[in-house]
Amino acid sequence: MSKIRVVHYINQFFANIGGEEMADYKPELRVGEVVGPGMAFKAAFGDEAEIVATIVCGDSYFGENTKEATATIMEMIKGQKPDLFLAGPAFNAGRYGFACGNITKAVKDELGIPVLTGMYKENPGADYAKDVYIVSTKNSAAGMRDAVKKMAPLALKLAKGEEILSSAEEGYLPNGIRKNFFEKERGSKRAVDMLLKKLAGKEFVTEFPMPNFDRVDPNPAVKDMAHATIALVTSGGIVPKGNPDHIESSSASHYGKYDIEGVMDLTADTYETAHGGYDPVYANEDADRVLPVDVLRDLEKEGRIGKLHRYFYSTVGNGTAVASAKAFAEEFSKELKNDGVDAVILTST
Amino acid sequence: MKLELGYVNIHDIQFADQSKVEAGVLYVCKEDIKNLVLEDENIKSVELEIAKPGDSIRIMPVKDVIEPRCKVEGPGDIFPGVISKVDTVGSGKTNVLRGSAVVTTGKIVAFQEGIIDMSGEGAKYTPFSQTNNLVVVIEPVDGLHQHEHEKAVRFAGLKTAKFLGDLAKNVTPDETEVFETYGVKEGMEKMPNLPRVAYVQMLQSQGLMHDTYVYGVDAKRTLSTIMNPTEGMDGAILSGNCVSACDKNTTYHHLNNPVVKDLFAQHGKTLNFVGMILTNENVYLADKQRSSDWTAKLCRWLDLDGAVVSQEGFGNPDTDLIMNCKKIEEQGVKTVIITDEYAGQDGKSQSLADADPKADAVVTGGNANMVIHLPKMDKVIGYPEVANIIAGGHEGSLNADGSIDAELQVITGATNELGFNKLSAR
Amino acid sequence: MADFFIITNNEMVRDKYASQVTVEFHPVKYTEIMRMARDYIHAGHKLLTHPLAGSIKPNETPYKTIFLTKSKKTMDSESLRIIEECIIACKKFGKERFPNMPENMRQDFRTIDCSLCDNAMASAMQ
Amino acid sequence: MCTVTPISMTVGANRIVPTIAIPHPLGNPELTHEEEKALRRGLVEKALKALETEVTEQTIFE
Repeated sequence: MSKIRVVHYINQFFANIGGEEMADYKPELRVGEVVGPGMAFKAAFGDEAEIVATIVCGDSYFGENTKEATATIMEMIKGQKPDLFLAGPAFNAGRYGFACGNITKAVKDELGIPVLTGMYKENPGADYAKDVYIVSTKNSAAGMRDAVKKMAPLALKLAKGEEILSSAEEGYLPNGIRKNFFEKERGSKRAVDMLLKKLAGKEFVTEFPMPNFDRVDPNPAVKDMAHATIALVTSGGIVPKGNPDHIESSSASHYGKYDIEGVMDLTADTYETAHGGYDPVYANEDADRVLPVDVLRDLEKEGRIGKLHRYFYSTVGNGTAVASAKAFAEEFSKELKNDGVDAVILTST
Repeated sequence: MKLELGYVNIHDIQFADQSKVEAGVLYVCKEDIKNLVLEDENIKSVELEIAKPGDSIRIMPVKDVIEPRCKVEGPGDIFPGVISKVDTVGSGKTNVLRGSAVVTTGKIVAFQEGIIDMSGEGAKYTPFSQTNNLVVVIEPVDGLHQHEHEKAVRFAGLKTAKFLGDLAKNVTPDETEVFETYGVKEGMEKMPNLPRVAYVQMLQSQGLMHDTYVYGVDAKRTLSTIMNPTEGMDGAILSGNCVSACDKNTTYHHLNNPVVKDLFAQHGKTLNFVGMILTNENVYLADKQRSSDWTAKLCRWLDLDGAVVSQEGFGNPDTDLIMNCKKIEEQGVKTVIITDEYAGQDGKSQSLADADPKADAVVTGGNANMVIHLPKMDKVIGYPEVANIIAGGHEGSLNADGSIDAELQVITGATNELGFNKLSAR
Repeated sequence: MADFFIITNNEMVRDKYASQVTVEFHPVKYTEIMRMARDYIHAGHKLLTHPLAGSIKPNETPYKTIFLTKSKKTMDSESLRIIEECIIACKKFGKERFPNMPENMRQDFRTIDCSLCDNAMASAMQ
Repeated sequence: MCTVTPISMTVGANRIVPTIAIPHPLGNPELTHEEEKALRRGLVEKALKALETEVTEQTIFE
């Protein structure tokens, strides 16, 4: 069998180009070269895989020009026809971690080849753990040996398409997919040990993290409401009659953007709800009961608000994954900002 | 309260003309057991089988698993309030036929799960592939109502276990172990610097085939209460729970409660094991609220620093578990909870039917939806004719070659929420 | 008169309790009973029994019985949280395991559901 | 604007206005059309006031 072809991504620091002062270094492809941490991987891969090229990119450059950098790097990778794409490890370096997470996800999505990176669990880039395998490393480059020891075998497994065991066994950061495995101790012993740690105020790791939500700082108040543009957003599933975008009644995979220029009132003939999580009778009779267009038009006319934004955004918040909802909002929030919207009223059911 | 367990190691089980325990072998005279079980006029016939570790045997549907024990010294007798008269147990000396078990099987309702494979892939997931089992196959009289049928099977198992346990009354144990807990004040004086820890055990208590008995009292009609952990070792808690095979607690589990064992292992060293709080899992929400309020109140009243909380069963007990955890934490008592997960076959679904950020220390017995392949066994004990239904997959999950593709949830004790096993998930 | 009613798709529950309390019987699927209970909760009725009562998995038994208050108040968020979690929990079990269930099996599931209901009844009538 | 304020608190909303009911957060079918619109207007005005108010933490505008 021929060797597994690996392309390795590292930053300017690990390529020995320089530190912060060289962080603007543009993507560079070094065919046939094994650089920095690549040496350790090469040793660990033995005869099974070879690093056919190394890509070096400055962390600031990647962070500030993510789109261009990704496109350039993608082309570099394509040309090498790799079986596996490896990035990092990034340890606790935040921008490097972001780059590793971002580029591995992009490669996985676009090229469909297995990818692997590694970083410290508190690295901001660790958010990508739900998208790609990220090996949990120590928080500094002193943990290189340990990181390579875990990453190299997992990389080979991924490249060969072998079954990936649980995060606890393979050493990757938990990705939300629950996998069974046998622990060293039985559950009751683990429970007693965990309690003793908790009682002593020591660090302990729960085996099942409870769902966790982000917190954001409140935005400042709207100073001049009479001249403000207000947009409506809803998770109550209000859509034009017939649900033109086919938003699902539960676990929605997308959202809709609808023009309400000239619409003064939502009526039973024109709007309805796509939401499957509540009795739709009332919303279908009068969608203003969920999305108060009629009242906002009045307030607009009276000058209480500057204007009602031309588009409203709608999805169904019924069993929809938090990650999806977050992705929707990230996308349309940018649009809202670009369109000069000052504030949003979000209605939910 | 102080109890000495004497372990009589059983490494083999055989049918014989005379029932006895000798040199680590449990000899069973079929007639003895048959006569005992058939005392119940609701039972038409009984068959006995032996299943040993490594045998190519599948037992299904399993109702209960019971370890034979006998009282050697001290008040009361095994299974008080049910098989023996009501008397406080948990002190003196008790002999345990370690390595043996009575397994009951009976077709109480048309749909049944609960598989024990003595070898192969399935054997890894059930602790009862490691015991020398006497399997009691019980056929009820025609037309027996499900409630009476369940009771008949339950009593047959307990009586058989008691009978076998009594065979070891005069046998010198291979090993002994002493367990002792103290009164509140005495414990504090003996271990002034150790954190006070209790074990909160949630008992399934919802209805037919979902019940647990404490000294013979149906747990759903009880308020949360305090018990000495050693009482359970003498059979104070009995299973009448036949549903959700993977995470129900058999009587064997109650007798050998691993949380009790592991807390005792630290007792006097790193913690003071104060005692046990028993609470139930009822269907009525106000009952859930009352029971969890009461549990939290008892935790406070015992001046605990910490508690281990274990769950039993699927679905609505998640709500009891979270209520207990939240309310106990609100009393300033630190908790670790033990549960299992239903994360879907792909492991991507939400594992529990309830959640709270206060539940920050969780031990899991694994994902019960995981699919496993159970190879064909040479022999099936129980009710193979309904294998397709009880196989626990879907209609047709029993393959032509006799193997079964099913979720882990069909295997007795696979994702036990007392933490009996090493299985976990991440 | 007690302030509760029962929604069920189990005729055994209906036949046993309809003469004593209000029983809304709907010959619909398990998940549909859940959905109806959810709509009642949205309308301000309070959940009295846990919708996943019993450890039998949602794709095993066809029968479901739920108790709710007759009176309506402002929506009870605890009831809502529980029913939503239960509906999500139902989904992960996928297809019904025994779509062509024989009558004797149905009868057994009716009996178990009815037994869970008996216990709720004892608490509800207190 | 939502009916189940604890959920909004959980998911981290900063300005929260409680509404009427899940199937009709900004309405009440038992009222006349005019009454219902007045009710809705009251809620929307509350939302505008919330937007005009500086907050430093999650706040429910009753």
